[in-house]
Amino acid sequence: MDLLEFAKGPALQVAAYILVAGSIWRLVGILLLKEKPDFSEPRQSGGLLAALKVIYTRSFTASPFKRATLYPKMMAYVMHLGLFAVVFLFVPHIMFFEGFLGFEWPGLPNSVIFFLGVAAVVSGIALLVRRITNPVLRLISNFDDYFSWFVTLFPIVTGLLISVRMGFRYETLLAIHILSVALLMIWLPFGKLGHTFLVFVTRGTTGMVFERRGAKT
Amino acid sequence: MKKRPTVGEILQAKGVSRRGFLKYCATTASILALPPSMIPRIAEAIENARRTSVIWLSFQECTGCTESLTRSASPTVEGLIFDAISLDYHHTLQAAAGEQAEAARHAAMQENDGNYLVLVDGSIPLGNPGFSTIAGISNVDMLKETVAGAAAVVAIGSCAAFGGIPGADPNPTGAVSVMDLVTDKPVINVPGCPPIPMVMTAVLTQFLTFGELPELDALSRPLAFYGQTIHDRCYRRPFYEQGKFAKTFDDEGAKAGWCLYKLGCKGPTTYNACATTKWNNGTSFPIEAGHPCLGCSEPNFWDDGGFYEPLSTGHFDSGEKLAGAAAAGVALGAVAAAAGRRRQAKFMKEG
Amino acid sequence: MTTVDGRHEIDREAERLAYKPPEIRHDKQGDMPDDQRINQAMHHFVKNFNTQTASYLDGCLHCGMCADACHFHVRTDDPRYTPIWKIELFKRTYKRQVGPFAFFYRLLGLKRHVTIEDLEEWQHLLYDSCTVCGRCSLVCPMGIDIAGLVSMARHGMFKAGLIPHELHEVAKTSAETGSPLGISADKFEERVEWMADEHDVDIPMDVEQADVLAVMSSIEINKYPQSIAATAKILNASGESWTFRKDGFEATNFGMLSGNPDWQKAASMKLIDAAIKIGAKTLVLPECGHAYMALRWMGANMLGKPLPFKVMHISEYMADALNTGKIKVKKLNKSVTYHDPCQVSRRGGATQAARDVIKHLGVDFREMEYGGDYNWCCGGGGGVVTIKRADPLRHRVFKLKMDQVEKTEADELLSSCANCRQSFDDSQAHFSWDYTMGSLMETVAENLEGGTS
Amino acid sequence: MTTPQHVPITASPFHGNVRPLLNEVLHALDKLLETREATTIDLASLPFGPGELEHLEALLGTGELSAKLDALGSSSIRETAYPGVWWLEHRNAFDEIVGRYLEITHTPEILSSQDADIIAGRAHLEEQFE
Repeated sequence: MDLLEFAKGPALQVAAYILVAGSIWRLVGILLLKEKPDFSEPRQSGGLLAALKVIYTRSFTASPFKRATLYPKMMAYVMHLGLFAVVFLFVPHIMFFEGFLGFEWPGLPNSVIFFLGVAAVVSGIALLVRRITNPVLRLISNFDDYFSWFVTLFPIVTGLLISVRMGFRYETLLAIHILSVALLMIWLPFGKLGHTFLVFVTRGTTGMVFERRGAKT
Repeated sequence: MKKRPTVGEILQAKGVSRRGFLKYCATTASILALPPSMIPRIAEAIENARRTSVIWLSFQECTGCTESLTRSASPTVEGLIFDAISLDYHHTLQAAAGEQAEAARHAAMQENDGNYLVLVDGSIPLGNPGFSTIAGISNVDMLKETVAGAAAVVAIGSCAAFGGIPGADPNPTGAVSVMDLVTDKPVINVPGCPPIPMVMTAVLTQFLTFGELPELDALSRPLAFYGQTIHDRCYRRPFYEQGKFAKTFDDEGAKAGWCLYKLGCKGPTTYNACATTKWNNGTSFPIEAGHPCLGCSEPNFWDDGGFYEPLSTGHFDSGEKLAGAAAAGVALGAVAAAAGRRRQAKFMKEG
Repeated sequence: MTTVDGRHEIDREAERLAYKPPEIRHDKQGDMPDDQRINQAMHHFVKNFNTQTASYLDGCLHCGMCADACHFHVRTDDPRYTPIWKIELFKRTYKRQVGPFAFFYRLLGLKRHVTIEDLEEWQHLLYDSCTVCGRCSLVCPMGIDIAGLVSMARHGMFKAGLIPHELHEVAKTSAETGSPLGISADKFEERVEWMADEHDVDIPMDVEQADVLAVMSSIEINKYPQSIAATAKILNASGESWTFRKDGFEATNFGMLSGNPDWQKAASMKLIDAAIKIGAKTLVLPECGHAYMALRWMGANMLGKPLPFKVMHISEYMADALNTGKIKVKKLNKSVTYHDPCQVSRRGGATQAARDVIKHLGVDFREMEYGGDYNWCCGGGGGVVTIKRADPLRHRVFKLKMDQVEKTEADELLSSCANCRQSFDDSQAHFSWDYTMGSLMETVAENLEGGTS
Repeated sequence: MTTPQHVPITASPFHGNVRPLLNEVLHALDKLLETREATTIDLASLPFGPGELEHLEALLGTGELSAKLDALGSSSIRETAYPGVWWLEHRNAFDEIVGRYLEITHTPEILSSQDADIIAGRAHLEEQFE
């Protein structure tokens, strides 16, 4: 079995198991802890709708914080949108998803994907530089932050390398690319990349707690 | 050993003019995928090249490779090449058979010891030597015996190069490639099912004209022909970049000649010259005919996923195992939460 | 004394790049050995880990944006004042003890044990430099309520006997005497009678059955006793059947601020019991921010079931009375700006009430830039105003508030929190500032139209 | 000189080979004028899409001179409508095309009589005197 077959087969397979098992493990591990009931009389209705509201509204910055957080927010937006487009709108990737989902959706031309991928990498680097140079970030950062950064950027970089065909042969690069994705999938549930799913839980929790108070969310 | 005539002498004897010779050299450069600026060097080399003895061994094969070669799109040139080589043994093509043929092989081996070329098509069964024999000699024995005095071995076709279809899962004959058996001689792989005839002749021409083996890649394939992927040289590549893909064999995309990636084209991982050299006298090649590349010149092409499955498809097991992983996640999460709660209770009791 | 400069030397000897901790006073209560303090801190951190806190503690991205929302960080640039860093020990304990992967954290030693030095350092971060104002909770892209986590982290600190002395003393006095300033029931009654005389107002006391139970904060009783009269005037004017009670008059909750849940519960239960005893339909809280949080949103959880009465902040009560026409006020001809008490507005959800009241006063209302829910805290909430050593830091962050107020160029500054008022008064004296914070309630009381008194 | 057919390059419905190739021809012409150095482009080495080669041929058109060569099969040597740009096609004995080239030169080498052939021819002529 060559590297590509290993990557496409067992590596991806095991990574998928770990991704699914790890993510559910973490979610269940949190959700099955004791619950604290809130007996206070609500000011307004909360519940799931409130959770959904905050899941949506926290995607945007409240105006008082706009100026202070503009730079990192912009970078984070570019990175997330770029990552989203690269993962879900690149046609070969859509075919990958179609392989097990059974349906497809329209993609973007490769040149646009390439541009977005580069933008994601550039903003990722900008965010890393900020993490290293900003005293606050340097203080609060740990291994997870740097490793998660690497694990996220690595697949984009290897993906971009395939299209510019730098140094290696296509199948080698493709194998490395898929392996880097497998690494991302394996790490995702355990570190801070868990925010992929935890963001719904944290924002939702805040929505449920504070919306019923009528407090600012 | 008597001195064989040079190719230049052969051509002169045939009354080929210098102009004709120049034309021949230009065509040869084209075949060798060398830049036209190399023509003078080729001319010089060909003039002085000597006739070489060639022994062609056919093992577990379908004769498709021989078919391909004899239908080479350039019979004249091929003819010239075959004038320049002495095909001393090819049990499919030669009139002689059985002991007579074997005698010819032995004679050629003795006469040209250390200088002859061995061409092999077909894979070699190791499961049981009796699976494939010629004149009572097993393939593996014949290969070993013949290769012993050879200058180099050329494995023609994917079976000889990588095991091919006989070697595909479950490989009932225990088929192996030439490379697997010959380790002390240079082996040139010319894979393909079949290989492009021009490529076969080119490899021979290269050896004959320059007396040296071509530059090879990691899989011992001549870089001149296997240095770039089909995808890299495909005229449909712009559609790939634009994200325009044929989804079925008869949709609008297929009619408009869009990229066949989605229909399982293995062009991106297949190293071969089909996209430029093409087939049938440069008429066309599979993708131009509307069919995705099968990747026939790559190792394990028969086993590497479906022909019509896009390259970017992952090879997953059934969803059941994934559901199993999910269930394991629930269990682990529940155990973790229970452990956390037990710790909390313990700490609360301790105060 | 605290000498917080914000620009600390980098400690190059440290295992991880770190700032040299400043020389600060670490207070210790009791004579527990250090091991026991660590154990206590850890145990009482761990008690707080439920589904909600766990998701918060697991969800942090280390994006650092909370630093930009925190007045302490904005004014000092000291990275340690990054809100999420203030709960680092709490977070670390969660990951090591209870989180989904706690087993691996312990097995592989991925999160080190909390040390006594850590706890001492974090005393400053969890008490002196956090007013639990919750501004950081609004900037967090993950929606993590950091302020709520700080309150919980304080539980561990209290049990470890590692909180600032002043706060401990105040909380202890409160637990022992029922009032942080040691105001006894009799003293309260004395003050009420004095105010009734002084302001010529009927103030019912210890009525057996009443619809409304009114309570006061000891800051008001002690420092701003006119609030007692103002409360009475407003409740009288709205024709309410109401009363003060000697067995439940103290609204402040230093058990909550200091981090002792038992004391918090005891303080809340006094009020709840009193209200139930007189069959109150409504409990009106005074102008006090944290009292609102303690009773309006946490009271029922202390009781363990929904409260059989409504809890209202006085500003909510006034807004309601004005909107329904139960009371009327004279129009005032001046410009006014309003400082939102964090626990009432941002975290309590009663932001609109004060604005309704101000509207009835007919003033030229000048909202501060990013006022209301995004208001800068006075710097004294969460017990910080009690901590003497935190004064320089508190004054430093008050500058933000001053700028915010001054920009409105309003004639008058009003608010609705005695704790904010105390903090404003102190900082005003420190900076010899022009603005004196006025009480919204007192302003209404003074301008009641046709009010009986 | 005949006027070349004006087929717009950009209107090429094909696969993007024509434009860069013509650009290469342009540079080869510059080189020919400046250094008198000839260039040969092997058209077999380019991945032409269907119809693309025909398009190129139509685009280059036919010039003033064309020649036929009969050696190891026929060959046609034709100047295109752009002087200095020659279109060469070699065929084998079965009249199948075995090579297709663009030569950017004053005269393709293959048109000149070769010394070896001249010598052989002269010898043959000399034989006629005997």
